[in-house]
Amino acid sequence: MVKVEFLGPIAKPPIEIEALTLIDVAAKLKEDASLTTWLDKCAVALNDTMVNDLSITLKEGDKISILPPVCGG
Amino acid sequence: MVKVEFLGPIAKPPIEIEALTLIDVAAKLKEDASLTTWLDKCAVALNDTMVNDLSITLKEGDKISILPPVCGG
Amino acid sequence: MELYEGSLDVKAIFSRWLDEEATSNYGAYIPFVGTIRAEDGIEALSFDIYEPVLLKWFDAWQEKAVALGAVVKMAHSVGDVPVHTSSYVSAVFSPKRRVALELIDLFVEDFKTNAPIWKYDVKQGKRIYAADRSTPMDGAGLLS
Amino acid sequence: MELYEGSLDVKAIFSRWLDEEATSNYGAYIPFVGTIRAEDGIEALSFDIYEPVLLKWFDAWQEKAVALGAVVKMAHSVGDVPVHTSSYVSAVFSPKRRVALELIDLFVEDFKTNAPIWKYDVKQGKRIYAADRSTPMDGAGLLS
Repeated sequence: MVKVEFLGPIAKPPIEIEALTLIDVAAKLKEDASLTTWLDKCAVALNDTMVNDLSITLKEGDKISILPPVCGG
Repeated sequence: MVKVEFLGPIAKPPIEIEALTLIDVAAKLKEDASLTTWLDKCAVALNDTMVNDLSITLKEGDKISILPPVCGG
Repeated sequence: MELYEGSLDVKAIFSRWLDEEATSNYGAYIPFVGTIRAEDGIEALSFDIYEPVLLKWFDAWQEKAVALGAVVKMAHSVGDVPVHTSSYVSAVFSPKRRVALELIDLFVEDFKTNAPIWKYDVKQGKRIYAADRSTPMDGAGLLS
Repeated sequence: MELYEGSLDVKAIFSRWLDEEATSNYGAYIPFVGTIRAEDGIEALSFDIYEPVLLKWFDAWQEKAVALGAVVKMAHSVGDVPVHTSSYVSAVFSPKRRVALELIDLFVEDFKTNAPIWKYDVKQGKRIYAADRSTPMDGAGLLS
């Protein structure tokens, strides 16, 4: 199981899912209609490091963070 | 008569000369050997406004300032 | 990297950073102070921050700065920050002015794009995500 | 435009400028603080200023800033300024960060080239013109 958390304005509680790679995570999240408008704008961190590669192999307990568009300052 | 003052490191007292234009001022200053190394690096102000034109007509009492290379900060 | 609940005490932060580097022999110190503008009838802005990723983002900038002989600093607010008070201060110290002027620009601009901070307008006590002013981070869309 | 004998009280200047614009609704405040580096065995730097031309130079910049919706400020030392203390603070306030970041860069760089200020190294109490670090002003050589 990996944990997926949704940051900032997505305002959705974390979920736990089975996933071997981020491809599996993407497939799972696309089933959730409430995320439809978010996914194409969101970046992804794996265990708090930003990632850019869907094929990374996940392991038990990994934390995946979904980061919507930002505006600090 | 116009007054010519030498600013900063030139360390030379002001002089009064007869001059109708800055061309006359240039001719006069070139006679002074102590200014030889300065003139090509110095900018000029007429009555505290920076000028870029030798042909400006001067009038009695004008103040000409000779400004050597700067380094504020 | 410093995070504070509510408005920043800008004078205290500026002064402390100056003191911290008082004998570091830097010739240029450039802070950037971001203050909440009164516009569109807002009472305040409000901020969420994801601190673990922010710290990594900041550490990566510190490495870049150190490679240039410089140092960066940053403070940001969490939660509500009323108009005319400040939510963000960042700074560069560097031996030379060109490095400092170029670094503060890059640092602030990358901050706007890649620091994991979410902004909300506060109107009549309600928090409204500033979607139109927000920027997808580098790599956005990976899961779409 | 503020001139002071000796080192600047940077914290006081920063804070006063912040207070002066506290309700002007500027979103960005970028000061540039210039501090004397210990190098080449100097004890201090020393400055001569020709104030009438400096004021005109500053007023021309203020006009440019105001045309962009911004404002500039500046303070500089006259006379001796010991190492690790500051001789120069300038600042931009602007509604928007891009204007502020671009303006502080142009303002500081033009200051270095065209503000009528002469710098001297102070070594063993002697004032030595910093010829190698000085720049001819725009229009230099007119009389040569």
